[in-house]
Amino acid sequence: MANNQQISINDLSFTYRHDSNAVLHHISATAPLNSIIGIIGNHHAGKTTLCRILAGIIPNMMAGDLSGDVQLGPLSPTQNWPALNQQTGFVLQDPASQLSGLADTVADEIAFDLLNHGVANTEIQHRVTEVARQLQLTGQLQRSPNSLSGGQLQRLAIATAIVTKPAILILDDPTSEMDPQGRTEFFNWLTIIEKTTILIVSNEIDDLCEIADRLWLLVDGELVNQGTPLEVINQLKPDWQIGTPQVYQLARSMNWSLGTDLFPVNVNQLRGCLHDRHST
Amino acid sequence: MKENGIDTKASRFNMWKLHLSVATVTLIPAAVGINYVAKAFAEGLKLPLWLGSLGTYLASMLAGPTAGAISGFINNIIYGLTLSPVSTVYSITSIAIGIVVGVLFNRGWFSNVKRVFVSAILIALTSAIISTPLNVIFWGGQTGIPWGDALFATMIGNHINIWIASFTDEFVLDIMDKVVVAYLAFFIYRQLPQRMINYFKDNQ
Amino acid sequence: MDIRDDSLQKIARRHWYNFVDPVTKLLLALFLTMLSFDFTPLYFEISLVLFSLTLLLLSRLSKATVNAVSFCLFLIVTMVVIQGLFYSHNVHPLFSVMTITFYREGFLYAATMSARILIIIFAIGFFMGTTTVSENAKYLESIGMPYKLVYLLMSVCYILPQIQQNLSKIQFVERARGINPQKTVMQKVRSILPILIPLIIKTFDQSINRSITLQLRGFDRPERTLATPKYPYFKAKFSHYLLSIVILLLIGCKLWQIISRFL
Amino acid sequence: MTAIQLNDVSYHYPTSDFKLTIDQLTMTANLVAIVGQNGAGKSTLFKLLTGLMQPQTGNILINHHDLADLSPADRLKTIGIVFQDPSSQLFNATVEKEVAWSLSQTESDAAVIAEKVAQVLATVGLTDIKDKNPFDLSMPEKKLLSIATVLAVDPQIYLFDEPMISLDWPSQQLVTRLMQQLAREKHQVIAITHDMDWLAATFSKIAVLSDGEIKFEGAPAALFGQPELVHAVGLLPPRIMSIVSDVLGDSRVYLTPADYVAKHQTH
Repeated sequence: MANNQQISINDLSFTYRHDSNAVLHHISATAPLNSIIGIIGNHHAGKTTLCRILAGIIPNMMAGDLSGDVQLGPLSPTQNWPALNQQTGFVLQDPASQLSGLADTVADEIAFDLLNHGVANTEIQHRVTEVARQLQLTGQLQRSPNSLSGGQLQRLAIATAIVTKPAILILDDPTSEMDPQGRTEFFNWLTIIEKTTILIVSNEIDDLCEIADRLWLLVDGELVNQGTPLEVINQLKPDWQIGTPQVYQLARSMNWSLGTDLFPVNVNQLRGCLHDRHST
Repeated sequence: MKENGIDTKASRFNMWKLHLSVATVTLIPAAVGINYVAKAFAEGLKLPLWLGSLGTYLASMLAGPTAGAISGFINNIIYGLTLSPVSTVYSITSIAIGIVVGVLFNRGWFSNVKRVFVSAILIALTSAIISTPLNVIFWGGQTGIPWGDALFATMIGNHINIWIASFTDEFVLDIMDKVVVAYLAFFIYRQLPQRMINYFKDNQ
Repeated sequence: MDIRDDSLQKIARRHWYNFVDPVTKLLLALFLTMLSFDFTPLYFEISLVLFSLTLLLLSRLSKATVNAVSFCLFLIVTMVVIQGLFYSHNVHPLFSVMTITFYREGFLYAATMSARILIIIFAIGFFMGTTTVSENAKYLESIGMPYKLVYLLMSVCYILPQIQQNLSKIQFVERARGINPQKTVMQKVRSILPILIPLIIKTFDQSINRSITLQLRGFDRPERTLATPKYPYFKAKFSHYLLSIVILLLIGCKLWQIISRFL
Repeated sequence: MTAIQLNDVSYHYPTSDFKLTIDQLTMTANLVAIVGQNGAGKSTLFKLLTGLMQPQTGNILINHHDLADLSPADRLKTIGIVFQDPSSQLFNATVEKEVAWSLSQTESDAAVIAEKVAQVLATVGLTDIKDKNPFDLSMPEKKLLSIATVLAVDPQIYLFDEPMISLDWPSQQLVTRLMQQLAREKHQVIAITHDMDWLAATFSKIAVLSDGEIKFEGAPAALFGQPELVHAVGLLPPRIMSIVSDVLGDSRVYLTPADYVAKHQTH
């Protein structure tokens, strides 16, 4: 079963110790490494809990009743957390609270992980500059983290997560406080990261459909569907109460289908679909 | 070079190795921050209270007496360095308060309204017993709170022993503050979500 | 070039006090305090006050020190009044105002204590005015203090602004809900919990998240690159040993004074 | 009909160069959105509208009465505020008590309070969890609870700061319906938002702030019909417009997919 080239979750269930109800029920899912996986669902779906298990926060820092198995390529958060943690970047929902709490400047904050890993000083300089450029924080490098806006803080949190060049990046709703431009740029930027498996929780269904290779759809702690965005969105059931991307709404109302009742979910698919209709 | 650095670090500072979990290490600065802000808040409202040990109480309740003691200690160090240098010496009092709250809490003396009152008196006694010698050494027995000091002046004006006068001055002020803080801590703790209490308990 | 160092501080001229390391400054404060406890003649105390004041004036007089002095001034005045009137060893009258007599012994006793307090304030003011939080943190780490402990001591200075921001936000929000703390004592007391409960839960939630991310970010790993001190310091180790030994001697001396009183 | 009128209002912070200046702004439409980039002055305007912060010059009139003259109790009955972060306001032991507490600031009859609390909890769909600790709720539930605390008081004017943030899809639908319902009941509803799709689909009037000044006032279709202006104030058009112009080369104004469909099925 174990395949070093993919992410696999096998019959995963979890109940927090302070809660009598299970948050995740027998979840099984797979996805290839180095892909972008969007995790969608409403509140109480278990998205944050799933992220915590993938990052090893559960069971290493939060207790509860965990069963089943998780494998991220060759690593497992439940069996070999320190090794996994070396190669994982994680962004929590509340960006302000994931600052180290001991940094004068944004530059120091980004350097924190590298210092912890014993990276040489010249390399630190280089990487901090590079990451700040990618996330448009160059102008803020000398400012105190406490002076940043919500969106800038989220970008800083992401910078600290990717500065170590992790093989796995887990992002729990990273764009909620960004403005539309920031959000668009962020999702575009995700697609250019290479050799990294990205698991991202987000309510931005339009953006996810543009960039994700796969979607995992959670409803009340159960994984009710997984597949490409095209498959998952076209197979939505009304009682799951999931929003649909505007491309899909438009195509469906205009009856621009990709054949056999499949409607496009992102701009590229829509363009292809209209191109095909035009040429036939 | 780096290996060398780690070696010397290990050999020279073994005595500083305290077994504190990362959760406790982040709880303590938060508790100190709460002390600081609560005190400023009480001053802003012009309340005749300090509230400056609320965070220490909560740290003790959430993560045990050691966490409370360290919170109290660091609180007075920071306070002493930034605002009032002499209050550094009262760090001994704060350490004791942290320990007493932690022990009382673990023994169930914060479980209902009546028991909290008993706890508050014990805490105030502890605080006064330890603060009195410090008051005598640094201020000739005063506390710096006008009406407490008026009491003190009246007592030694009537030739009552300086130790008794100073203790009375301190205790009268302590009992009010410690009772209020104990009840605040009791109500706030009851309101904390269970996941929070569990997190600090699991990660001690 | 060095993007992680405050470029402004880089440019700024280095002052003489930057050659003294933070630990030496703290030990110096302790040393002066102990001296004032061991040797009580008023002239000696006054010269110590002047010495520490000179240190302060030659470096930077911060607003915090001025505040601390003004805060203590009230206490010093009441101390002089109370001890001058009621000190148990009062014998020789100093002067009288109407029927109230001030005594020499009590006055001297209060003056000695006031001098000590000023020495402590000035010496600590010197330490605080001439070091920054990050200089202290870096220095402590560079001399081998475990990072966890450095974090414990220093992070509150960085977290505090965050908590204060949260406090003012919460106060605004609760005011919008109708909490009006301006009037009676009862209203004030009733406004405490609605402000403190959200503040404390938020603060603790942030420390839970911080503890999670610190662990994910490799906090306190053995391979951590030790910080390098901000400035090259002058004979740091030597000063530490010298001052520590002298302080221990002074403490021993004081203890002996106290014990011999009972013998 | 409630009318809000701002005359020659200005506000600047002592610690920064930023200055908010509004010569004239009248809000009589029922659903008004305030938009603009970070630092454009949205939050400052919002704080002035709460009445908890006074402008340095000028005045804000509500039905011709100066906002600054309202007593605290009248202010509560006039303006209700839903903040972006609901956890800053919660402090009661249960969801039910949280709502009751808000209402008890303006209402003393226990029976009235109990009835009203039950009613608004049902409106926001929190009846089943009324005995839970507010801090045990999920983020969308907390936000709905904070909305319920304002609904219970039933003020004339509702201010929403970024209401869509941290809501999931069903609760976004619920809150949007609620806001529309309030507007139909002749309440003035004002929201700060940066969600252009939601804005285009929901609001009848927009005020655009940039550098502390009002740069546009009018209907969404009018705003998005001026691409240079939209760009100059740092906004983006609704997603449907970029999809349609991207794929079909059609750069006309569309507010929602349904809007496009409506305009294209008529011919």
